[in-house]
Amino acid sequence: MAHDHDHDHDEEHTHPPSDLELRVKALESLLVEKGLVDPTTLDALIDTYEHRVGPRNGAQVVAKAWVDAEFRQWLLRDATAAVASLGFEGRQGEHLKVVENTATTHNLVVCTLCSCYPWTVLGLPPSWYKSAPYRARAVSEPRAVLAEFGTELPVDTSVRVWDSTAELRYLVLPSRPAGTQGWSEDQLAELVSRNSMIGVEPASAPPVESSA
Amino acid sequence: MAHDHDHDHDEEHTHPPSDLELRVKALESLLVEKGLVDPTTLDALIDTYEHRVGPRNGAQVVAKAWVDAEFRQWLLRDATAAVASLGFEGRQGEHLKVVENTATTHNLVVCTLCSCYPWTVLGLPPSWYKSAPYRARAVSEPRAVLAEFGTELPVDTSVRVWDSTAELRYLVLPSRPAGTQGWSEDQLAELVSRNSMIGVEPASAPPVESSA
Amino acid sequence: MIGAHDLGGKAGFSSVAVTTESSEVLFHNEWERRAFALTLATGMLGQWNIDESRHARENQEPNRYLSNSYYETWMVGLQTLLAQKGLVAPHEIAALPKAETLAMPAQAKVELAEGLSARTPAQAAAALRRGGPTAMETDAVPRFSLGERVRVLPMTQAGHTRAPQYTHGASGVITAYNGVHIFPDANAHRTSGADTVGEPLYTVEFSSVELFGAVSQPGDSVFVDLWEPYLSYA
Amino acid sequence: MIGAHDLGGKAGFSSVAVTTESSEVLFHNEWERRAFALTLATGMLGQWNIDESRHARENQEPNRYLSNSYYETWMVGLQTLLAQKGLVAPHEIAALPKAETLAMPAQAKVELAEGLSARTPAQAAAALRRGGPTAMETDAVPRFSLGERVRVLPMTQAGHTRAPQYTHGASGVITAYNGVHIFPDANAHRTSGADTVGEPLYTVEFSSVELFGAVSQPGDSVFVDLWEPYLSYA
Repeated sequence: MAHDHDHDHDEEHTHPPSDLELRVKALESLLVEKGLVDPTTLDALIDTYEHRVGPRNGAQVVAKAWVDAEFRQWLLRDATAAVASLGFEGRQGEHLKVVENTATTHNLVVCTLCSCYPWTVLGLPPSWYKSAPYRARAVSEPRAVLAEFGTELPVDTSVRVWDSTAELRYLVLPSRPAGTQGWSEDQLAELVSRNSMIGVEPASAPPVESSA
Repeated sequence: MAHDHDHDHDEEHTHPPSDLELRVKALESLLVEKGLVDPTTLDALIDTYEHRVGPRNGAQVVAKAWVDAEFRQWLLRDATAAVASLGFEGRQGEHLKVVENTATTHNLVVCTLCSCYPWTVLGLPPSWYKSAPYRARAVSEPRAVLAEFGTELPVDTSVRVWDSTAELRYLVLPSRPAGTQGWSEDQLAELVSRNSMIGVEPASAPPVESSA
Repeated sequence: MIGAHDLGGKAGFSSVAVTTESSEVLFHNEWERRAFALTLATGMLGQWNIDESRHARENQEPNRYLSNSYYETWMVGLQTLLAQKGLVAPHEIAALPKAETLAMPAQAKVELAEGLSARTPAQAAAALRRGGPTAMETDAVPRFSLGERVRVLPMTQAGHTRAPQYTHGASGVITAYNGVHIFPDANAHRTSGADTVGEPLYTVEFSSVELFGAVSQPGDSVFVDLWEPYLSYA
Repeated sequence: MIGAHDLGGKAGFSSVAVTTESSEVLFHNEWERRAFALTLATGMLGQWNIDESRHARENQEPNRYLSNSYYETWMVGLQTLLAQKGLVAPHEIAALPKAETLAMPAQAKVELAEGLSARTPAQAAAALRRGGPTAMETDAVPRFSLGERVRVLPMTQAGHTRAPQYTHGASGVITAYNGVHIFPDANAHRTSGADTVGEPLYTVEFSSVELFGAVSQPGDSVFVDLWEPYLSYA
């Protein structure tokens, strides 16, 4: 009651105090001055993760697994190699594991200790993935967390939560939506949301077509 | 860096925001108005624990145990009854245990989960006893905590930490200081600090007498 | 529940702000005195027990629990209980100056129990003297014996509990049997009219080295009071 | 160390602030972009490893860890490492606008390693593509077998660890052996020149009911990647 508790911990700051901005700028200047950091490298790193590496990579992987049984087997056996064959590899994807949803199991990924996440296929994690509520509750009450995403599982579906405590990085292979027979990989990839590859949602249903 | 982190968590607020003061006053008024609380009772409760019940009670118990072997045995066997015989009983002293320091063991009391403390013999706990650093560290690094109180134990003395997780309340019986032969209970009680009965310090040494 | 209150063995804290008996005050401000007394006085109305009271204080967002000063947390607990037990209506709490958000049950409404009234100073003094013993007279036979090695169940309970997390899964030796005491895990979540549940209460000695590793000195130990449902054979 | 970062199963948190892919931004402010990139770019200088980096973020006072936003904690970690490794002098950190207190070793002094210089964009891209695999080639024989039941040691480590506290003392079944990986508990506290320590890494399946009790549904489970030194035979 004495303190200002309106600081929202689930979302990151949208209005950071200017002293924080100033401090980061000053630190950057200091490191540039020392020759330890090249500002154009910073720009390139930001561009990479803001515009180039993101969940569309993972969606391609998932769509291919849906149409190509051999690739799917490879993915489940050695995800790092299978994913590298599509050109996605490197930092925070050195040791990939793909876990597959089935008729009776649903997978959910979390990092309770920090924010480990498969960057090569999903890019940087969303704020909620890094938040204390998700990290605390995903292991102890995954069904309540799923419900907050609008995902209600049948009682006979068991939930498998994967806590990324080591350098293995987990990607969920969601179930292929019904009514997508004959779709191309590109069409299918459109149905694969980032949230479905973390496991908090299923892949999207195809849009309802108006009958001709 | 963005927030005001100068809030001191080890000590309680010395300058509370006035809204907190106002709120407590308003709550008291509301409860008085409803007939649930009598302000003179509040005054009496404060007076009791600010002026009447405190560590001088425990010091009497300890001093008596130092001079009266039978009382000491009773105290170690059934502290609740032995302490009640001196007139100290009731709230937060319903189930007392006394743990005795010896030549080879040193006892330390903490409540890691809240702030349980033997009120009947020690009154209300000091701020540091209720603080997160003490509660966190007393169990995992008791010797480092003792050193912060200036207490260095011999290596061959083992430390016994008592975590007050139930309604048992622990009082440490410190060792009687050397050089106090023939002292009265009242004289001895002067050497028994509150901290010595929590176990963070030994009982005080007698003042050095100038030789005649 | 394992909340921020479960502090034993947690890392990252600073040194202890040491004070001696003579250099300190019990209350730093008048509001702390009143908060303390209000908590005791309303507790004497008998509308909640000590485990409900503890749970109301502990069940805060962790960052708030760690930021609040001691008596602020008492006030959070008191307001929660007053609302939960229907002694104060949510709108009355909300109307207090600078109201903070409390987890108040929507169904709370004021229906003061028949004859519920403020305790007088004399009644309060008698209540203090009486205290609230938790030992229960039963003919329960304790499952574990003195000297027996037991293991604390590693389970993280959803509700109130008094098994600190640093003991979860650890094994220790029973050094005392303290009789049957009211079981907090049940007592904190009593439904009206339910019988009080008692369970055998033991004191268990753990090797500090087993709990905290090589930073501890061999021979040092930690004693924890634990109820029978927390324990299994080692 | 069990700090405030060890959040699994902790109680008192609110609901998840759900967002979909299209409704969010990765960085809320320009300073978050720069903090992110500064962390990556300085990490590529090779002066610290990922476990040292995690430890520098986690080793904060718990209330600060829980109050900081995500990239604030990254900045705390970065500044700590820059000072610890002597890339920046304490007085230079202190001179930054609105300096906050960091746990900076007093002995930190700037002695830039020979030839240490900023990575170019091309070098950075190559470093990202290379990543930092932690698997090690060894002929170590894993102690536990697939399907074997193991128990996580209940010990609270003083240093960095990746055994989350909710698994302490719990028993589970080995479902995968992932080879030998760099052991974080050793790697976070490397002294210069020490060999990298690897340990067998397993994936262990725990019954959710065993971990969290009756709030969990039978059949649900939690999989955790755990190194051999965390485990014993059940």
